[in-house]
Amino acid sequence: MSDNILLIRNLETDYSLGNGGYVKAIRSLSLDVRRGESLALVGESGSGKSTLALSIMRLIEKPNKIAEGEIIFLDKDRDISVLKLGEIGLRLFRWKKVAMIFQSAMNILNPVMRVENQFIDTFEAHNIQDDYNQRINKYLTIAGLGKKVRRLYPHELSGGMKQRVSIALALSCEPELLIADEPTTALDVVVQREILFELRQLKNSLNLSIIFITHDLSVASAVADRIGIFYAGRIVEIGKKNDVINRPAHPYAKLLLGSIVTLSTPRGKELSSLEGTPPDLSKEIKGCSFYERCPSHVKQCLTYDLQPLKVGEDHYVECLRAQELLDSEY
Amino acid sequence: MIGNYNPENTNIQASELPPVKENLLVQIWHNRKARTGIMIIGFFAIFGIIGQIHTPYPASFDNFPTWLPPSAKHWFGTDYDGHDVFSQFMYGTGVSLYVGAAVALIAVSLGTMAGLVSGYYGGIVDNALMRFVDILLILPTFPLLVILSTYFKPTVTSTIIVIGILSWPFMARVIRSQILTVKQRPFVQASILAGMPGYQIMLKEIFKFTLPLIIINAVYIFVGAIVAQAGLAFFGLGDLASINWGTMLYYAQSQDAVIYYAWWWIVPPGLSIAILGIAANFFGNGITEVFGERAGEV
Amino acid sequence: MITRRYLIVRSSYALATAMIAITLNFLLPRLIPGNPAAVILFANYHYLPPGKVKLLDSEFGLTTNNLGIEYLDYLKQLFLHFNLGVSFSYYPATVANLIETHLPWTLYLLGVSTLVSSVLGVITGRWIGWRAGSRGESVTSSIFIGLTSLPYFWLAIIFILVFAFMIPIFPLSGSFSITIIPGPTLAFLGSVITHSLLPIITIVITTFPAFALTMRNTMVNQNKEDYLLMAKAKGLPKNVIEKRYAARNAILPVTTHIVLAFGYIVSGAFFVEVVFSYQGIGYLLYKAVTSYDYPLVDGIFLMITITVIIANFVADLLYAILDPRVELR
Amino acid sequence: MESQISINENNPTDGTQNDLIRFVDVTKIFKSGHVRNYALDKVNLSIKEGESLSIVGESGSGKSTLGLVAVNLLRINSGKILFQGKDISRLRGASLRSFRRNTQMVFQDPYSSLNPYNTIYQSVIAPVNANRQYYENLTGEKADSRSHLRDRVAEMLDLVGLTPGQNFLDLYPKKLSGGQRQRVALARSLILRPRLIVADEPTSMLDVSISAQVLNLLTKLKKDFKFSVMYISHELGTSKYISDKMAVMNLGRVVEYGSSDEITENPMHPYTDILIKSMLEVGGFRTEEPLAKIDFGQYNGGIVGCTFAHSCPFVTDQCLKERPQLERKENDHWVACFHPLGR
Repeated sequence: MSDNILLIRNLETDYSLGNGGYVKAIRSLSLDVRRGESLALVGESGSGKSTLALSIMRLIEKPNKIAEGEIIFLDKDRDISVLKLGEIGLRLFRWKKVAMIFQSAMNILNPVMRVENQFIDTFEAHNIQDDYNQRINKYLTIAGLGKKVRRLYPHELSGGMKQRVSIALALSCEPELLIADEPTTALDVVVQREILFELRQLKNSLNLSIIFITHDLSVASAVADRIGIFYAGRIVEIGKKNDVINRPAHPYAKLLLGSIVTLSTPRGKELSSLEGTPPDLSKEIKGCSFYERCPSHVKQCLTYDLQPLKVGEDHYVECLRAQELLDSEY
Repeated sequence: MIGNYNPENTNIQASELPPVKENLLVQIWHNRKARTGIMIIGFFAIFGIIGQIHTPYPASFDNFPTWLPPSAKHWFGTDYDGHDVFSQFMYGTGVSLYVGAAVALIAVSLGTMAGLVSGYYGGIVDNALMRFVDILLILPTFPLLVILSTYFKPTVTSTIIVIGILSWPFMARVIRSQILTVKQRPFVQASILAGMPGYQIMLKEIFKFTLPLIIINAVYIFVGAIVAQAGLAFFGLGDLASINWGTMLYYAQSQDAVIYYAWWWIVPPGLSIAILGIAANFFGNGITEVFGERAGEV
Repeated sequence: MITRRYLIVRSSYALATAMIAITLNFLLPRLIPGNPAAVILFANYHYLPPGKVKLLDSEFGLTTNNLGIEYLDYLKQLFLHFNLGVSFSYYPATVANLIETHLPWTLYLLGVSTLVSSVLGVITGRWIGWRAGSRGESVTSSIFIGLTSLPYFWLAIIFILVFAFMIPIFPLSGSFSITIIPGPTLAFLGSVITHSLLPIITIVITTFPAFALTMRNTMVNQNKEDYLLMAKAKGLPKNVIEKRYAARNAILPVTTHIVLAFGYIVSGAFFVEVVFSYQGIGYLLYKAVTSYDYPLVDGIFLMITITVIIANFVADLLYAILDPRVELR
Repeated sequence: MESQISINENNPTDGTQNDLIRFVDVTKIFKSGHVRNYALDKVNLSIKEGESLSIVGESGSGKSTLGLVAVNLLRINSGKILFQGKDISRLRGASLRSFRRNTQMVFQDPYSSLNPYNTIYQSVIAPVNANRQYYENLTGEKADSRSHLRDRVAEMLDLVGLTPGQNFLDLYPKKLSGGQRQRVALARSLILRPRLIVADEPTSMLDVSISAQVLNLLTKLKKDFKFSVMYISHELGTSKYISDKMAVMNLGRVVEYGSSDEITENPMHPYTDILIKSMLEVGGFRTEEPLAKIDFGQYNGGIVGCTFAHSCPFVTDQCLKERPQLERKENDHWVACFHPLGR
């Protein structure tokens, strides 16, 4: 597949429990991200979706570790094996190839530096030669901000403005892949819509590839071409946006969809209820990790060796009974 | 915080857990740092208490040969007057620790009370109290101690009172700000809605959060007071008839122990103060950890 | 950013504190029972020359019995003439005079050692803070905790024992060698420096670890900050992250600490002066205390307090300049 | 009665005895320095017995403040809050505490709404301990034995879905997940059978699937216990799902009030319209059309005209000079706007 920009193979990321034990936040995960697409990864807290973002950026720090796997960034002329990069290579890879918008816009800007200086140190780090002022202005405008913002300190900005600054920062070194980790979670609905709108537009005009991480399926469906559903450190279902939303095949995806409340949800409708808790990731899980909470589980699920099964064009599901469930329902 | 593993995921079902009530003291003892601190302080305490009842030689007996280096007979040698230094040290430990403990008691009571009152009532009371505390905090403590001790003839008790009165402001401020933070939390509002009267909320719900601060501050004030008392004594502003770590160092200095290379007279009291300081640090860090674990906030 | 309101609030605190110290200074001698001058003289000479009592009374400002008038007079003398009274033990030298001759030595000692310890503290703290969790860091931190717990005067005595007696590489005591005539000569300067080295080292060793530990702790907390993660994600070089992000932010609380510790350093310097017989304010205070020279004790206390208050005020301003978020604390 | 109606001509209420709680010209001002911020600016609203009302709006709209004044955790500067016909806004001491039995609150942050040093039992039983006599009259049982009370708390925990309740009694909150904590908070708020529950964004910090459980639970409990709900949220979807009535707030004022369906389907206030169009659906944006940018700037209170005037696409001179009052436009649909949409 030549149109991919990022390949992830059998990735495993472990968080230290401090007592010698580890929690496997990402469990042998494989994923292709296509050039120019926006891929939304949807999961609940603790499902490993943010960990994946940090793993791609190699921001997992001791005592936590990326224990296994490969991450390959397909640059125009060569392949970069991200996990094998040395210190300098890694430094140049970050932000220039893959940039990130973080969830907590409140704290990602250095409180004692003016906004413009936080652009300039990035430019210096990446050896950018052109006129800094012009470049800062250009990306602030793209993110919907005025030039005045340059001279301000972070505490003088509102939440929405900070998030826009961080979008401008993320785009300022012209990365090929953008990871947006819950970029609108802390924002009011009106601002959220504006920012999502802008991101979608930017993707098209700058030909960006975007990995969009969110817990909210409606946010995902507003910006994504493809949607992947995260559960217990793995992607359990992935496919084109409309397929995943209209014909979800994995029981977890179905329950997740049924638990969403939007304006069109009728009052009094019983919402899908997901009983129990996610599995303990510090222990080994045999077979399907959703087994205990799954309303449709069968004995064979426990010995299932976790292979994505094709249930439609470009639609893969990690569930033994996916096809069967789809056929019986739709 | 980005990138931290969310423990939500690994929560165990309640039905799997036996109902546990953790005992605070047991938990503190199981903390390595806290235990180290307690053991060191405890060692000195026991040593000092024994010293009040029994020492190898009477502490004030001064008919030994002078300036004897350490030997099997005189573990810490003898001083300019022919005292047995080990006996003096043993007895003096008790006195120094007594001063520390008494000051801690005074300062902790004052500091806790002021902090509680200030945090609870707020308004004018709080304002007045805190401006007063601000001023006391800016005033340099040691010179103030010196000037007070110059005017009021010092005894061990007066030294305790003076140090005690000057040691509480910092603690009051810490406790107050903790109360103000806790007061903001919704569970306090829930207690108000539950119909609990204010003083009950203060004592039953909020006070628990100041407990680690009180314990930690008590230990720091305890050590700080021993140092301050030693300093005053060293300046000649203590009760020079009393035997304690401070007066030992005072006499060592004024009788030119260094000229006689009498390190055995100088080292024990100073080193003990330093070790107590380290112990206080260990204990403080341990307590912070224990309370953090208990509240699930680590 | 220093706003006008910030300036007004801070300076009014400083003034209020100074007034309280001044008032305390005025009241204390008047709290001891009996005629202070008589008590003082008796303590010193064990007899009462009648003329002298009267003379001292008037010089001490104890002439009338109206506290209010005495207070006003006291303030007038203090602010208009910097008159702090007459010393008893150095009679007829005035307190102001004595402070004037001793103060430069203390300022020199304090200035150099505060500067050295804060710089050393920030540098070492930055070093261990950036390596938090490593074995080297934990050993260093433990040693530092031990060092902060050492009493100043004790360490001073030990240093004299070791470096002036056992290995005599430093002079034993005094501010300069008595064989050299004070003056702007190299020999005198050299003597001043060699005499001050050991006292300064003593103060620095007991002071800088506390700054280093504060720096370490705030650096460690910086590591948890999202903007540090962001800086790494942006691909900034390590030294830039450490300097402009972690250390730059960690230095704020350290500034506060250094100032809060200033009063503590002052008293530390006093002990050190006493042990080294260094001719500064601390030594003077010690002499005053041991000879019951009340006016001198009072004057020194007042002077120290005002110095500390000014230091606090300056630090408040410094903090406001360093941290753009401060508007009103 | 006559005079009361005249004060409340802009109050969306039928003026009958059915009102459980009624806000009359409620104003709350926060001062910081010289700045006066009108968190609530003459709010008029009412909730009937057994009814549920959602208060929606963006951050800074004053919706949380309204919740806090409803349960008297905050004092109002002027106006009245009538609870079952009695003004409770100035109560103190014992009479305040006895009023509080009738209202309870569920908070947004499940991690700080329970005291981490108290066991679940201690948290849930606290209202009973503070109102022993009242509880005995309420249940007709003696509440003096600890084992009896433990059974009652366990039953309550069962009711909120923490089963078996007995196993949870002696746990500390740190052992519980966010969803479980929110259930404990519900149990605590229900143990005295209050008439009104104020829920301030109770699901906004929870995962979607957990949030669904809490919403289901709230719906069920509402049926079982027949309390009224004041549901405060920035999220119109859950608000509409939970409540019959909805009030939209903007900078301290109620700009629109009516049945949830009516408001979400035919919004009349331009601000409500933008809010609704900004909401997302599973599938994407509700509309692709560009919306007016909203910029409230630094609001210092004392705005003469309409709070939305500066961002409103339909603004006229009148909007800048005169405050629009909440008026009934259709049966049970009220709006404070000179140029309401759809007419």
